[in-house]
Amino acid sequence: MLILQLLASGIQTGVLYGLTAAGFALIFGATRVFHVAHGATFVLAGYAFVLGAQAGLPWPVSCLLALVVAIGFGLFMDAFVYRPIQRHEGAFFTVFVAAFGASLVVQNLIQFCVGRGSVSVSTPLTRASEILSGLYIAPVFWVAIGVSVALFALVTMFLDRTDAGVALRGLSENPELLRAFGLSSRRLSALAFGIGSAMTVPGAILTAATSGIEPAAGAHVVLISLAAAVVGGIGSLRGAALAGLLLGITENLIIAVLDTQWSEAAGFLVLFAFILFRPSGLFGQAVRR
Amino acid sequence: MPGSLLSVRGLSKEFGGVKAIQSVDMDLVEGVVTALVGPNGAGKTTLFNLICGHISPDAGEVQLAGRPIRGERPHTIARLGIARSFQDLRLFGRMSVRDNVLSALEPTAWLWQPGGRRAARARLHKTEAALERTGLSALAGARAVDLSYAETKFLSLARILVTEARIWLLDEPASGLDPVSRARFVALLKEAVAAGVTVCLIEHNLDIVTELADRIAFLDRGRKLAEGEPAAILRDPELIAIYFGEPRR
Amino acid sequence: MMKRRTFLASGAATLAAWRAFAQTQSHVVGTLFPMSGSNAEFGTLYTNAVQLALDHITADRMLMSPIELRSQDSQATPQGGAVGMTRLATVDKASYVLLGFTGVSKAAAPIGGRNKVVMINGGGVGPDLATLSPYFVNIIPLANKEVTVILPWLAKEGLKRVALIYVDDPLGQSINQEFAAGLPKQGGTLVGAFSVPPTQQQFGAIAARVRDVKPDAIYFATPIGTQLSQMAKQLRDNGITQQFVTYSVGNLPSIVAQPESEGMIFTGQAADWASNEPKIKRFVEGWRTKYKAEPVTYALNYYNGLMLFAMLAQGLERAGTPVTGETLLAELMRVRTFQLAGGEVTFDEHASASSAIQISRVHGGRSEKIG
Amino acid sequence: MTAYLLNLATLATIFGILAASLNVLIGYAGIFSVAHAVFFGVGAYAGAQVALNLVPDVLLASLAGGLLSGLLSLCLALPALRVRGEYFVAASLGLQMLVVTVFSEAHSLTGGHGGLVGIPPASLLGIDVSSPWHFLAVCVGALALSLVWIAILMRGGFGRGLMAIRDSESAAEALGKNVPALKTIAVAIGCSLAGVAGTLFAFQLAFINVESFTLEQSVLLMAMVIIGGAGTLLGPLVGTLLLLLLPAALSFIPFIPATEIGTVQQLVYGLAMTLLMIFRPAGLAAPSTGRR
Repeated sequence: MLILQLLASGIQTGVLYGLTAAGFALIFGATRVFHVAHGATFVLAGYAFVLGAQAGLPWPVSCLLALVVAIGFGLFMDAFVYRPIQRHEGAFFTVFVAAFGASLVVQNLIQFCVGRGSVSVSTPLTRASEILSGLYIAPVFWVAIGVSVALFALVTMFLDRTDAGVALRGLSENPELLRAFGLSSRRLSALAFGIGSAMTVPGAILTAATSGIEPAAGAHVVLISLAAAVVGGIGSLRGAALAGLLLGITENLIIAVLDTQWSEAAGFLVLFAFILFRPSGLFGQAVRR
Repeated sequence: MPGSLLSVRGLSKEFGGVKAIQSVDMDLVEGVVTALVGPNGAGKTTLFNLICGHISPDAGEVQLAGRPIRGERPHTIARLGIARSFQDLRLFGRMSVRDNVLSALEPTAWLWQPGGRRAARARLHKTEAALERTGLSALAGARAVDLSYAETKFLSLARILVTEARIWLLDEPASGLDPVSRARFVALLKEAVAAGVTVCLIEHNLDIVTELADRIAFLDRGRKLAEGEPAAILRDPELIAIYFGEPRR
Repeated sequence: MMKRRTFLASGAATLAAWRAFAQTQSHVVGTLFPMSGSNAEFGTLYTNAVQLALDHITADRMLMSPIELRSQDSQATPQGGAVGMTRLATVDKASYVLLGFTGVSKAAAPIGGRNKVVMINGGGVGPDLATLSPYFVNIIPLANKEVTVILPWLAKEGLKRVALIYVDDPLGQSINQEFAAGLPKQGGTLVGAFSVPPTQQQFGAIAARVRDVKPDAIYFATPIGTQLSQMAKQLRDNGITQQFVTYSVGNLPSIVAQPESEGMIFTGQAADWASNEPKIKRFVEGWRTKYKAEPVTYALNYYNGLMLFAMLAQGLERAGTPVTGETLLAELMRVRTFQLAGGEVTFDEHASASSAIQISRVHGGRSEKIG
Repeated sequence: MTAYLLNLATLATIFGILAASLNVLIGYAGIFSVAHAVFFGVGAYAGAQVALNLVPDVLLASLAGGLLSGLLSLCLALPALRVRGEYFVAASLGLQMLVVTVFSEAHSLTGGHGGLVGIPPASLLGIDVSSPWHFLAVCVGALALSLVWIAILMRGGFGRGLMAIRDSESAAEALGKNVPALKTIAVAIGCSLAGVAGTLFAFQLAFINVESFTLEQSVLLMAMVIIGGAGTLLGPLVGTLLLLLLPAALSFIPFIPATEIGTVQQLVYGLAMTLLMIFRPAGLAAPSTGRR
């Protein structure tokens, strides 16, 4: 039963990891921007939701608020941080450092304005009940799976069915195209940032409900997204989502045999091994050595 | 083939189902200038990459003066005396023009250099001479990214010039040059050939090809369609049709 | 949550300190608390307590020379502790520094010892803090003492099977040892000991393992308040209904206020907020009026920390002895027993306090003494 | 006051060595490591163990720290040979996270979260150098040696080889550079210098634990190099001074509430990173770009 229980909690963590990672992968694939501030988006969305709920807004309005904040921040980063740097023909590392700086700014602004402790919303959804003997499942488990699957399906459908989506996917699957598109891809990149950032929202809201969210929570989110994107094969949304799910499950299952210290480390060991032995990831095309 | 310095036999390479190079045979004869000609995507650059070890072939053999070099690492092949240039030049952008050239003289750069100060002075000397010949002396201290287009082309050549390699593989070395610079460039190449360098160049400008090349190998879709005297090849209507725009699938 | 007013107050204090820079007559007391990062909640709390004590000391005119407070951010890291301590000792020439956190204490102790600065720890409870330096004074009972109090209580309540979730630091390790050795003597068993890293936020999986060992009670040993509140919430969420037990960290306001903490038992120094003893009453009422919140024992420790300084300095001033770290320590070791808010505190030969430890329960968002 | 300044100066010197060593990787070899704190830590633990168990000799401990870090740098060289760019950053992140766990779990070697306490005062060839002035002199000496060593290497063929690889790996190969060997050596040099810095750090603090070797530290180091100017000799020093002295300077400004110094400092430092990357991506110490 222990294994089953751990599997369940792994799946719940995993689907949210997967969704967030897919957002990261979408942005990276389409724009080649290593969006380290993805975690800041996550935290901002979470805080927007919590503050909205604390202010007495009905929950759908709070969700909408979180969505607006997330998308707004993503677009802001694209337009005012990444784009000016790319005009300078900055190396990818310049982008990385700038994004990191931005994450620090967000984290400390939240600390300054809201406070340093973690904030959360209380909801009966996180109360688990025994559905099998020894297996406790909270309603939030189904919500997490439902929302993640639905949103992921929606995004994939968008990428498959609409012109803009196909163009975006084209960019992520064939980076060479990016050069051909050049700076005319401005709108596409805004689109990628918008959708990618929106994909952090369910994770942020559900994290705020289950374990609370704190200003520094973004770092972990980015690390997981990054690991999932690499393991899944950079540019592949499905790969990132699946890898995120697997990372969540591994993280939880490993606790059956090892102490929790090792659960995060295990994820990064997988990442390290993938980079050494299969840098193209699960689904990626071969990368240049 | 008699006098063959570099011989390529049955070389093949596939990329995800696309046959980039299909059992190509080719010989570079000492002192002979060979031009690789063919439409875009014919596999010319891939052939260079295969010879130099940047890509490993699926099948076939490459021999340098009778010694098999297939499977060697690129730097080993370079040290055996094959120098190449890149279509996109790949200069060392943030280094000075002088350091770009000097670096080409130090293939085995280690924590310390063999030969001590005297050898170092000799290398510097050689560098200055190469810069002089390519007309870059005045720009020796400038960063490579700050050069004009023509200057970058000459710097790319200067890097190869100093290596004293026996074989030069040049990927569109003179493309986009203005007529004056081009003449200067061709003259430099001729000097090198006269000094005994074996050159193989990829070139789209048929004027340069006729001016420089002793032989032409014609590539299309990974296959070598023909090889021979320039006059003969350039008169073949079928090849010319392929070259100049038979609509390709 | 901290109040804007506190920032302003401490800002004003810093400003005042600057103006008073030239007046060498004042007693300089330093604070070395985490003011940024995930442990900043503690830093704010401790600073508030010190401020309150300062208010009371000033109001009582206990000292001839005024006390000047200097604050440094320890960031709760060794490096921050070392840099901040050096600054307090050598730039600000503090003779007395209030600090917390095991890592900070360990890095600061040799520096303070070298510069003869008395260091008062009221927050870190790692048992290895007892013997860091002669100048290192523990005004808080160290955690191993708290475990010895909770063991008989667990036995009395019939909670025989205990599961321990601990952060893998000296504090957690010593609690683990205390339990492993002490529980069998009381007829209990340690059915599981799960170590977690200090950064862990997700405890769903731990909950599964805890349930798997079927404990009667779960003991949390983490020095980090936010982590404790996560543990309590997520374990309850995951259907674990057994008794929660922890040590003095459970006394943080954010934890007491959390609905999932209902019924949680924690140990801590005897501090009866309802007591009629005048000193504690003054502290409790002062805290309630100044900060509009319920006080906690940590705050009491640092309040007492500064009060202790005032008492020592008062003695020295009366005797005409200059107030330095050296004389303060000598005075402390001479007197040994002090009448502080909340009762009598006695320091042993390592300058570690032992005071009565009480057991409290969280009920309705407040803590109440049960033994 | 002097002791405070000495302490700060010594820390700045140690971080100067660290930043300079990271610059070998980032600035010259184009290996964007965010795992430098790992090697700082390895050096610190190794040096501390030597001091605790053998002799508290700075030279010997530094040698041990540098050597061990240099050896373990293979863990970083391996992915550096396999992948580039974002992939390598991801790999080094993975390494960093993994090693922090190892640092906190290998109790017998590192003391876990409790750390190693009571590192004895430093001596150098039998002479006591533990006083602040002496130890600062030792650290300045180490920094000067490191800078000279880096300057000599980078002016020579080795440095040109590295920079050639940084600017175009394939062209460097085509000119006969043994890329794997050069990268491995560059990583080993950078990491062993970091190890030396770690040993000095352990002596200076007399207490070390895993909190000094986390990802945040790696990122701070990276910011020092980038803000100062990667690939220049003095850039990392400029960056170190700026980022290390910033908190100290802020705490002298009276109108910032003392309780908010930490937050304000992080805010300033984050903002500086972002704005610099937008407006001066080559760093503060880099020469302004030429004609373009």
